Amino acid sequence: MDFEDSKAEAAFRLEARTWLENNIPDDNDLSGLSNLQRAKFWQAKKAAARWACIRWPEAYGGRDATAIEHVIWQQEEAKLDLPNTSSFFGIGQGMAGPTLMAWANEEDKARFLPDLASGETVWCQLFSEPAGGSDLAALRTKAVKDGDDWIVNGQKIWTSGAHYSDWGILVLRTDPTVAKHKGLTYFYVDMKSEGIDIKPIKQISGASDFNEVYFTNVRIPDSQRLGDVGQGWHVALTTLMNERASIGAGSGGADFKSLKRLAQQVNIDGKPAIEDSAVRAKLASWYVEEAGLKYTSYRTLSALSKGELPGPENSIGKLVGARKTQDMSSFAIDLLEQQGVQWDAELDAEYNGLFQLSYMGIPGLRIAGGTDEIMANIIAERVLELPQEPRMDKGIPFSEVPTGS
Amino acid sequence: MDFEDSKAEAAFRLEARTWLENNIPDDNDLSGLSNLQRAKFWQAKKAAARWACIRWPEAYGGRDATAIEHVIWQQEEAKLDLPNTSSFFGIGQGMAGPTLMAWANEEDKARFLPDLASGETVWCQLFSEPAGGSDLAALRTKAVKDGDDWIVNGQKIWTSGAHYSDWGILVLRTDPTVAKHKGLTYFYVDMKSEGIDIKPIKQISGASDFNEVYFTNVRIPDSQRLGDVGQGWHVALTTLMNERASIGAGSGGADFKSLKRLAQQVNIDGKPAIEDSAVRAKLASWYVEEAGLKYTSYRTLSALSKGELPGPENSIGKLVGARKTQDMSSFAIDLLEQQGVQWDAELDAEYNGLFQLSYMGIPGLRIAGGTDEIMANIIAERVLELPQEPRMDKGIPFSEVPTGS
Amino acid sequence: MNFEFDDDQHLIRDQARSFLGEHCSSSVVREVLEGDALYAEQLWNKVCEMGWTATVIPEEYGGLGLSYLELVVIAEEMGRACAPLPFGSSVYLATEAIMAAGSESQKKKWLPLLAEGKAIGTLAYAEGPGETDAASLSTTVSKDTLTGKKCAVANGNIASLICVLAASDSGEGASLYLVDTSDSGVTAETIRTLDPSLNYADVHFADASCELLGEIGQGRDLLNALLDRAAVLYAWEQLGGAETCLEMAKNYAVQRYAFGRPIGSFQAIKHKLAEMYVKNTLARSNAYFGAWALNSDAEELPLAAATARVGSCQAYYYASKENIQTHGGMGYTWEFDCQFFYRRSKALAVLIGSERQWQEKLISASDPVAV
Amino acid sequence: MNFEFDDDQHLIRDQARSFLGEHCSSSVVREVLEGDALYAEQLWNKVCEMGWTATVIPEEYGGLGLSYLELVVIAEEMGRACAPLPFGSSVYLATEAIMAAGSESQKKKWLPLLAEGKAIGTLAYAEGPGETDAASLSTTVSKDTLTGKKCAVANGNIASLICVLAASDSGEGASLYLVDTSDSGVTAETIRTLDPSLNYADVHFADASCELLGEIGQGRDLLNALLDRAAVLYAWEQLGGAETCLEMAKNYAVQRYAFGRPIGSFQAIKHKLAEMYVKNTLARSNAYFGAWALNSDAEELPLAAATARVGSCQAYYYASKENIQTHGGMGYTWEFDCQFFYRRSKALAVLIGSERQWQEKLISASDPVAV
Repeated sequence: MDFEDSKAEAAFRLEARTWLENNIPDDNDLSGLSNLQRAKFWQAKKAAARWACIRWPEAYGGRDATAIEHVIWQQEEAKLDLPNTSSFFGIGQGMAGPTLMAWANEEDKARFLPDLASGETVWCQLFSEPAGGSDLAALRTKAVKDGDDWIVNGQKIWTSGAHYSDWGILVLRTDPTVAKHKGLTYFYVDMKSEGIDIKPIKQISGASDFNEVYFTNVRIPDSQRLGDVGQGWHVALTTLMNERASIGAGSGGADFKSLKRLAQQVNIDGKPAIEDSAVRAKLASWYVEEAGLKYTSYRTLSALSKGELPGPENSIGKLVGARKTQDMSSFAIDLLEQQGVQWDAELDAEYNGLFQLSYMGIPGLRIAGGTDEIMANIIAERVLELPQEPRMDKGIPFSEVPTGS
Repeated sequence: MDFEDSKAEAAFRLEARTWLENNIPDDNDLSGLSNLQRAKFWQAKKAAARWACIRWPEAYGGRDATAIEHVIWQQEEAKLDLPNTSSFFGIGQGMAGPTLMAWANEEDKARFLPDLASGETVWCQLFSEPAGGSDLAALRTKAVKDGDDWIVNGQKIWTSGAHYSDWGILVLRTDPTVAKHKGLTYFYVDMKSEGIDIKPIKQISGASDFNEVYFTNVRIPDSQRLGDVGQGWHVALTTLMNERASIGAGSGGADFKSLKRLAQQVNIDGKPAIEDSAVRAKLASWYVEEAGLKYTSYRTLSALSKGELPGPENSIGKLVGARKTQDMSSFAIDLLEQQGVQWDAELDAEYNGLFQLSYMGIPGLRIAGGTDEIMANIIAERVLELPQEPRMDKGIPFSEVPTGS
Repeated sequence: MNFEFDDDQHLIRDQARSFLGEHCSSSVVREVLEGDALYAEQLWNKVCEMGWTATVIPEEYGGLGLSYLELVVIAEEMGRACAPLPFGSSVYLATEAIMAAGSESQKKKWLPLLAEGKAIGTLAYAEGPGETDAASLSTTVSKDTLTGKKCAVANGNIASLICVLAASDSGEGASLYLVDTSDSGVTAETIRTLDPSLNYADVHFADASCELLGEIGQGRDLLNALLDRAAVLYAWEQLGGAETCLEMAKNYAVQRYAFGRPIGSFQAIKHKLAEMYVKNTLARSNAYFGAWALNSDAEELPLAAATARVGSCQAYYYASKENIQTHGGMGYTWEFDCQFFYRRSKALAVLIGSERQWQEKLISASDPVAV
Repeated sequence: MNFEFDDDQHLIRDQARSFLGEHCSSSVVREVLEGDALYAEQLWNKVCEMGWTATVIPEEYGGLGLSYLELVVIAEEMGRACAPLPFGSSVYLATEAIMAAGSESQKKKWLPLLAEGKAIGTLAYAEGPGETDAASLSTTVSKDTLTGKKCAVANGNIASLICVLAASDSGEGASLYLVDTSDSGVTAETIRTLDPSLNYADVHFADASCELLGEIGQGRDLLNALLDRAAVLYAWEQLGGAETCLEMAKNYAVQRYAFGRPIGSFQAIKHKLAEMYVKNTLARSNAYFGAWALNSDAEELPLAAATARVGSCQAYYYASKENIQTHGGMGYTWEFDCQFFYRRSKALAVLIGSERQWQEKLISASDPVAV
């Protein structure tokens, strides 16, 4: 056990840091560009030097790096003020990429993966539906075979980046007469296809990070199918496993560091709040959770680097992290007292933005990618191997499952 | 709304207090008596002056008092150091009494209730079984009809006071071939009957407040049946409704008052712990729960005094109270630091007994009379009217319900 | 002893609920939340016509002379509807301040206007992030004029009068002052907040005329006594909001299906809603005691107020966040109403001192009272 | 970077687990809990033969000279088995104290005895309920003899040597002293406790011979440094106990049926156990970091120790109480083993300073370290 770099790791870190310092984009590079353009600029630059998706095989644009090297790279990247690439490419590289890697044929891998790595093409994910939230497999969007194509009708929801994506991965119901999980098939689709209509969803935070995507007689060639007909759920699990690992990674917002700094700046009873023992006790418990999550991810890493697959234990990160961040944001606003109500992105972020944005954004994180309740179920059933609940939707055709409507 | 006595209430309070002060047992009365004998002495004295079971009809030994008068009486009684009657008579008077009142014939009511009120006879309750804890209706102890008698075989558990009780109320399975709730019948039994074998259960607190009760070919006359054959569950609900109301009433142990006093006596960082803001914040939140429970019971009282029945909302008291007391006991021991581990009933109760006893006793209160989880279910289903879970034991003969063994 | 509202009070509750159901539907809240209006002016006029702003003001000052038991019933309904109105700051804060500390002439001038709703009032004490220290205020008074800046004042851009905590010029410590916002020295700047269904403003005073409210140097004590009273009233409003959250969550849990059954049949949801019910019920009982203490001016008021306040803050936070959670993704959309209550719960939680301050007050007030 | 134990350490874990599984079954724990024995002496002799008491003691003093990574693995297994042994006080406290502050002659005298288990050691600082204030100790030293009373000393009636925090006679503040309990001035009185599977005693010193341990006046700092080290080791032991609770609860939840299905299929139980798993997993990860910091004598040790300690206290309390709850009525019986862990979790929680003290230390140590 060693929480410090080995020699080889230190050398890799130095190489990464050196490249980053020599290649950090300057104002000239970025001026006049949109956030997406900035992300594409920086991603392309990284890809050219093989610093994009470094864990991927060289053949697909990566550098065959180890899990530990990947973390070192991320740590070094995080130290600099760089264009945010993950919000644009995270889903494609984190979910579509591994799924293509596992299920696409060699030709398609060679066609899609390098562009995905370099940010040349952007991918989105279309799984959720209005009727299938926690019960993801209850999706209803239909695909009907027509010659070499499938004709798709229905609605997807919670699709990040649908409007600027080139491609999307999606699961469709190809047979409603068999049991829920058995009638699904997995595809990818050109997001510019005729019949796709994209509408942004405004969230309570005021942002619109997600979309509803309507499909009206959209044609998807059968060649864009991943896995067999009816095997869609199985393929989707590859994607979801990787989703959990990436959402778990944390999301900014209120954390120990920012809350402690706030407590040093505002007063309780005439003294800095950080001197108040109630504040200290709360901060300490949150620190323990935060450190626990951090070291848990390190331990996962050690497992990954031995070749183990990311398991359901990754559900912990999001479950604990989101609840904690919600309570911390709420408490931070309390510390600000009356002025805590003020939320103005244009003013001092520390007092009037950071915690308020976190407070309004966090309810989404407790839901996206699996609610707290689903995460707890996953831990109970998949890690602790507790028995499933009786299923009302088991062994009957999907079309006969009760829906309440 | 008025949290103070009306004129009539003040007069009643004065009457109660005067009687109590004039009749409080002195050392002469009690010396040499066991706790049970002390309780019987005091209960008989109260009964003689019609201060026993005061809400009961006069005909059965009560005084037809109102719910509010009952509370006033309890408040006044609590102010004096009197023999503990409730631990001996609580179950009989609180559960068996109301059940007999509702289900027995006039002759039996006249025969049993006055003696129950006066403490002349002690009753216990025999519902739980090893295989039927939370799932109370899954009880298996069998009664088979034989002429005018029923012959009973099986085992009951968690019976308080079985060894000193004269009578017991119990539910038995009279038909295992029908659905779980339908094959039960309700009886009362002479605890001195041949074939009844009583074994104390030692709890983790070291006390033995409960027993296992074994039935081997015990004969119960059919005349000791309450309600129809197969109606046992329905009759049992009368008993259980009253159980919840009485367990909810609280159980001593760690509370705001004792914990605050402790915090005034031990130090944190060289100053009384009560000055520490983390201690204050915790105490305040517990006070809020404690006060909330107290005023909730007052509100329930107002409803009862208007003639409403005690409803499932009484589940709150035990649910909140037990969790809170557990955390408070644990925290109190923490405040004592290293010496908190010492538990010696013979030493100073404040440092070495009160909180430790509470810590070891409270896990039982989170289970007895319905676990936290069952209480939450009751609130969800009976108060909030949320739908039941799918039932694996519904509509099939009891003998075919899966038991895992 | 009687721990229930009487029939008249129940009637007022029913009326208020049906009135707000009709005139303060979610679209009315949404209009203020999304639009430029500072409050729902039409609704305000109707509420004033109903006499709600006049509830506890004595008849001699144009009020209805009813008790606080009637007012808390209305407060709960205001919270239940998440009303986008300056009701709290005007009724629980400004009106109470003048009734408690105002001179006869101040009462005569302002109470009838407040009763009718022609004047909207508020209270201003915070000067920046964190607790306000009455001993070092930067808002000061000199020769009956007031200068300084107060932050995040509730309804600061709507109010006709503001009760301001400021340092007296005589060196006698903090005092309360009344300022008429028609004075040219007063400028208010609406600020962006977590809860745009309410109005908040930074208010600047530049040699604005002011009148002493109550005795000089007593500002801190007056403020504390005032906040105790307001805490009970806000506790009822917070409770009302928490009750709506429970109701919304329950309705959704019954309708929404997953895995072939209503989500309300899963214990995860059941126990979440049971917990909400428990918290709300305890908060309600504490609010009852607070209402009684407020109404009877009992010596237990400081303790009762703190207890009610802490209970309602905790219940509302829990109910509003878990209501969103119960709704899943839809609860997080702008389109759904869950957000109203999540915003409002936080806005009210910091309006008159956060939970932590009231926990502190509770313990201070708990000596020697025992449960 | 490598966040796992190596193969040798895994091997030690496997050996320890199978050894304790065989020799420290629940009946061994129960015998001490219910009987008059102060500890499981036979087991102790075997444990010492295995060399566990010698783990980190340098070879020159008769130890095995292994690292703390080996010792934490053993500590976890001790906790898992709820071993009724004086292992913690002897190995994590007394041995560490002498290794850290002992003179060469003290090391030569005591470490070989401690390594062999022929001497059992402990640490005594508390003098009564509440925090011990090193500035006002009533245990005092005068001319190399020590007088006073220490309360609830772990293994106080078993120990051959006690490290005592006492006020120096020279007025230089608190210092640590070594006392050999064979001295006639030492009397120990076993006390009744929450956890009778461990021995605790009040220890009276009447002019007992003592030797200074470390520098004079440095008692407080030495104690704090010592407790940091012990906190990591106890955190592993606590974690082990919490893991047993989870395992017991899980096994019971699968076997026990209610309403026609295993109780582990109900979300109330599922989510309870998931929460246990989460708490244990986070506590384990923090314990890893603590072990690394202890082993590499990293400057992060105070922060890492406090983090590990707080996490393990919280995890063990939760797991031990919810394990009983999962077992229902049976879990509350004397006959079931759930009680072992509920008792032990509290005993360990107050042994070297309660959660609150370590939260305080954590924040003090967190500057300027950031997560």
